[in-house]
Amino acid sequence: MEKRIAEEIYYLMELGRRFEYAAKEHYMTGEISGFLHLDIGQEALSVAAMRAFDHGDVFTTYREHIMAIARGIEPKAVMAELFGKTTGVSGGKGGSMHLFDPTHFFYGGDAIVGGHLPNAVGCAYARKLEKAGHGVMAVFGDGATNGGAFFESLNIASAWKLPVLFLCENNRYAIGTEITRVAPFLEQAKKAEPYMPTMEVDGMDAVAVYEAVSEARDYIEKGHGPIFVEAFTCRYEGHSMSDAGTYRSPQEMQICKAKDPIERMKKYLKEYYNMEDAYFDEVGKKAQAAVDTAVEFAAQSPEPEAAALFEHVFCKECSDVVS
Amino acid sequence: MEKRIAEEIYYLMELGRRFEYAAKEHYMTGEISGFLHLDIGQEALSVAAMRAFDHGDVFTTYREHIMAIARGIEPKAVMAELFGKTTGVSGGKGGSMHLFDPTHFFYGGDAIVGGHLPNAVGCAYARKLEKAGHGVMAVFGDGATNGGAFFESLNIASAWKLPVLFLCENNRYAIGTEITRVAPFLEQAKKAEPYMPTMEVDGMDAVAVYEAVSEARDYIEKGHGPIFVEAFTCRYEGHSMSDAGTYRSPQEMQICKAKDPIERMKKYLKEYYNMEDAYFDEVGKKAQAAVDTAVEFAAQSPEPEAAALFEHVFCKECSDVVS
Amino acid sequence: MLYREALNRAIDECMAVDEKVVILGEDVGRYGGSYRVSEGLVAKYGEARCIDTPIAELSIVGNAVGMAIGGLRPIAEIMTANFSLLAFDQIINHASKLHYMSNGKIRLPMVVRFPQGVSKQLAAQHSESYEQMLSAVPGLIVWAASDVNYAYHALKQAILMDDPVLFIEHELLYNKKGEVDVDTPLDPFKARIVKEGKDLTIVSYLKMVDDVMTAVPTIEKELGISCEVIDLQSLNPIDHATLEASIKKTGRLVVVEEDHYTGGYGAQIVSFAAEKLFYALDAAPLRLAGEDVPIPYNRSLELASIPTPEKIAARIVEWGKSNGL
Amino acid sequence: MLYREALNRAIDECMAVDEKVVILGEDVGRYGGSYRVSEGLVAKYGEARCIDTPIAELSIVGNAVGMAIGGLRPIAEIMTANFSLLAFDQIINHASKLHYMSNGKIRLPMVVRFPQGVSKQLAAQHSESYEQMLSAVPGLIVWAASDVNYAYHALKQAILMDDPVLFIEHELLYNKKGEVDVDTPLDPFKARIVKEGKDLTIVSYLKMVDDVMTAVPTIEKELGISCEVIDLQSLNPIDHATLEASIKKTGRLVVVEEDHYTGGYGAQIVSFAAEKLFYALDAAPLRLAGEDVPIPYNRSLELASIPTPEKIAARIVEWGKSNGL
Ligand SMILES: Cc1ncc(C[n+]2csc(CCOP(=O)(O)OP(=O)(O)O)c2C)c(N)n1
Ligand SMILES: Cc1ncc(C[n+]2csc(CCOP(=O)(O)OP(=O)(O)O)c2C)c(N)n1
Ligand SMILES: [Mg+2]
Ligand SMILES: [Mg+2]
Repeated sequence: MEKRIAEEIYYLMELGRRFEYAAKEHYMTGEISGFLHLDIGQEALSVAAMRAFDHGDVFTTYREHIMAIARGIEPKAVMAELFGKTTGVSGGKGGSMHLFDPTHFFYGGDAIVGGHLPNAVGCAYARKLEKAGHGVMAVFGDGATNGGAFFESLNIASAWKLPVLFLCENNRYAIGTEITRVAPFLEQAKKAEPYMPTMEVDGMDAVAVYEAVSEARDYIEKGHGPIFVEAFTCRYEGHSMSDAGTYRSPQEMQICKAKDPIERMKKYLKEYYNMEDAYFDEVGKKAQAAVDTAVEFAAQSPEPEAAALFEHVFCKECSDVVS
Repeated sequence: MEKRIAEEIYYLMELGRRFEYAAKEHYMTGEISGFLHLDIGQEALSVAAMRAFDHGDVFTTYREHIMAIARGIEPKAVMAELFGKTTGVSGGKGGSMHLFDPTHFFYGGDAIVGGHLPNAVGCAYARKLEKAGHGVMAVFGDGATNGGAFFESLNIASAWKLPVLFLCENNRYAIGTEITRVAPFLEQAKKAEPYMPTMEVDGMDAVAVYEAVSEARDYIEKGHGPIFVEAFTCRYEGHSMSDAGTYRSPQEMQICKAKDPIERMKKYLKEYYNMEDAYFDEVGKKAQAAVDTAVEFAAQSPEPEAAALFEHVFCKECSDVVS
Repeated sequence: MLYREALNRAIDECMAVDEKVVILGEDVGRYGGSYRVSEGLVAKYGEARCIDTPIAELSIVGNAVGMAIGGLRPIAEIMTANFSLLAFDQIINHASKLHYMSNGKIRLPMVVRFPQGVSKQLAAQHSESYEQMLSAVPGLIVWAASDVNYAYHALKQAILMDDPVLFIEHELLYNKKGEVDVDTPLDPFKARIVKEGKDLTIVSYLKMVDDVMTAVPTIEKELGISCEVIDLQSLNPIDHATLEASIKKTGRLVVVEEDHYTGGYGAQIVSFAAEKLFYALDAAPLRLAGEDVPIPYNRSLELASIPTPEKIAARIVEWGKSNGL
Repeated sequence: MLYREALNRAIDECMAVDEKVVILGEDVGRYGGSYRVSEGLVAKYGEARCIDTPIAELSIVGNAVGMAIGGLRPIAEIMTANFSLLAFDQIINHASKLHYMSNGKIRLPMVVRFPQGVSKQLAAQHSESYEQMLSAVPGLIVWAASDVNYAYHALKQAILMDDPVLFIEHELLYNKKGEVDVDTPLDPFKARIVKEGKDLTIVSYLKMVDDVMTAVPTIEKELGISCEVIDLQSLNPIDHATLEASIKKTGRLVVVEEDHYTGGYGAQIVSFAAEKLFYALDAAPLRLAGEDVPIPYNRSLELASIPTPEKIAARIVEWGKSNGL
């Protein structure tokens, strides 16, 4: 991997993790509320996939803070959204689970498990029709792979050869339910086999994720139809702030944390590019500063005005068109 | 195939086809209305599958007259239902698409494409829990294999090793849409491959269907989990009475009618059991007589009383339990 | 022009001028639509813009949402209202909310069309009406076309708008004849006064408007009154101004709808009148609706389950007599 | 006992005596349910009867229908009302209609439970209320538990009944404390008079009952009146008798609900009163409901989108003053 990209990814992972810890902290203080789904442990996947899929459209789930940031949305706009402020990327109306920014082609933050997949497929249809030359990445968890929306999407994308990159973040759990208890096997890519080529990748390894997603992106851009990438990963925290996560044993967590994606990336940078401790300290500081700025920005930002409640139920221009 | 069974199947096919033609005739006169989906051309499949699956529960679609009869429901109770009479198997309230008879473990007649599949899976769960020793057959068309309900059902039946026999009647068309235009391939069994063993059978050949379904039934009864049987077949008529079926060419229809299942079964009986023309004439007459009786019964039967409108919205006993 | 031809023309004209407009649904392409609404369009605009979908209603609407995000202007057809239940997640959790949740950043210029209601003996899984459910969804515009002219103009505007519109048709109206005044656009958010009158306001929509109009001569004769008949057209938002003016004039209100009585759409209209126009009402309002039963197959039971011109006339006359008319 | 404990106890008692009773849903087994309603049951009854399902709401309800056909008495849990939209086909096209379409031959002894409503900043896809939609479905019984005692008794009866029951809970009620009188069964089809009064009938249900009760002292003081507060409990069928008696007594009606105003459930109640009790009403009825907007994340906006005790009190006082109270 190019040094520039490796550095960028490392920075974003550091930023992402610190961002999540900051979010957690401010959830405890009550400044953030609702369901907060932290992405800690999954940074390699979230960051590297977004950097590899650097053009095209992206549809994600509710566990998307880091993806949004890696996509280029400013951390302060994300943090402000978590704080419910006007300056938030969704004006404080969406919250943690609903980060949207069409200027970054990020239609993230769907909180209906699997619900964004048909949307991603439809968007890919639009891209194919306009011969855009790029496609759509749909990111979803292992929990989404048992729902009707997922299968309909595989089938349609395949039947019509649409440029969709299905990226499954398999962290083995949907809240407290282990995937193998509700599906016949662990590897969800098997479900896609009748429809499209599949790839498996170690989701704790940013370099591997970057390469796999880049390759998959090339594939869909060439017009071959959809492709499926499954990345195995691990969330360190509970499902959301309201989940203690007791269904996973300490041993299991230990094994999983031993593969820490940030440590791994550090190692890579050390081995391939001889980066030194000072560099990592620097990056850490820079990332922390960005997070601190984001938090401060969020805290200082104004609450929405009361009138905001009624804004954007319908779009203004509509009435113009009609009358 | 045993002679007794071959004869039974032949008789039911003759009966079925004549029943359908009678239904068509009485649709034209207005005595039958609504959507009427004829099963002509598919008799081998409908009859032999039902005879092979001679115990256990069956869930079907709206194209189910012949299946209901082959299951043991009296032709007159089916015809009376088409006529909307009280003596109909659903009291005239369900009509052609909704034939139900729990005494024959026939929960047929669902008119939501794929909608009965989760019901079949749930019923199979009940059977497994009670260690019934038998399972459930779910019959559906190729059109159902693109919908979420279908996939969720494959996944759940497989994850929990439920005794479900998925029987796909692949007649290649969902109304006017050819399956290969909306799915990546013709053989829908491919979709089941990640989940369970699959079998393919010539649906125009009653003997082959009988054998395949018998084998599949044994498989689920042994507790191995679900199995998928795909039978290729052909409907001679339009999708329903309101479809002229112009999307299929005369050549296509000719090829398909050349495989006529009744002729084929006749041939089988001639070759293996030396049946003579007189026998077939006899059977034809008997079948026709049964159909005529059914029509007469239906025509003579009373219309439901006005009060029937409000009956069975809720079951009577419910109020007893509560108050 | 027939109702279905008016719909066809609206779509056709939009497709002709804007290549972003696409239609999708089961059999909408080569087959021309189960009720022939999209007949001929595939020949003009090709299969890439007249998209035959698999039987997957969740995806039909979900794909339309994604197409709209991607810059297209999709018109999704659901074959029958009952199947739209499979797409409720996409209609409600997605189409109706994304504009709001994104603070206006995402726009969904899309239309979902379906026919509903009792046709002839299609039984419980093919005969229902869901305006009562879908008009309770903020962010979704709901229009119901009873009339050929409205069908043309409103569908066209729905396609031009940047908000999701649910466009409700009725199975028995597709072959209805009527004039279309192509040159006089109308405001689809407005109710239509089908007939002016001074003693009684009858509010209805979709197919029931015709049944009401059939019943009106009897009602007027038997009660010796004149009825004002209002076709709501826009079920959400509701044109309260038109309702208010009429009710204030007549002092009496009847709402006629085909969906089930309990929780039916008309409850909102009567409740509006009771809340906001109580002192203008000279008598208790009346709601005529379908019975609270799944729709039965048998023809007499089926007809007994919904309002018919005869029943509408009889019930209103009876009510009128005991309410000072 | 806590509300969630009452629900747990109802299920537990039924599972103990009848091995046909099973529960299914996401995380209902090992995890004990997201709101801990099924805590401890898997240890007692095993995983085969406490079934952790995949995230597939259509199948959760669809499987429950099939289980009921197969002789079990399933209790299906949907994690949050919004996800139930994915199961609307199975709830409406299947669960509510099979008994009728089969002329009574198929029975569906099943319960579908879900929590709904605004909790705290869960945003538009996790905060809605769907009683207005699901109470419009013939063949489906809909009960809403505001009260710990009702939660216990009604859920138990729902499990014992042979009809499909939709059992609605509220996210903010699970930790509500209350007494359960185990020995005195109640009729879950009946409304509950939470507080007697003579000047004004306030009808509500689910969590809003508590908010109304919080508001009542202010209302009574400011207007110098006494309020009768009715908790509907059975949303379909509706206990019209209790409503009628109260409205005839007080002559005034306010309905308070959390769902959106337009097409909200309360419209049916007001419309009932207007149609059937018009001459008993001394003033225009009033509906207080959520605003017609998707629920926003920001806390102040969120609270502004639904009735709160303060707003209930203020609006009713204002209304009372201008309506002769
Ligand atoms: C349709 C639907 N059902 C249930 C839920 C509740 N829910 C939220 S997240 C979740 C688990 C999802 O797991 P997975 O897809 O593996 O993603 P992860 O949380 O592991 O990232 C569930 C059940 C939901 N949001 N949407
Ligand atoms: C969910 C749903 N969508 C659409 C329809 C309308 N419809 C009825 S039958 C049918 C085609 C089904 O084709 P297939 O499953 O292949 O069965 P076949 O008619 O060929 O026996 C369609 C689209 C329906 N009944 N249900
Ligand atoms: Mg997961
Ligand atoms: Mg077919």
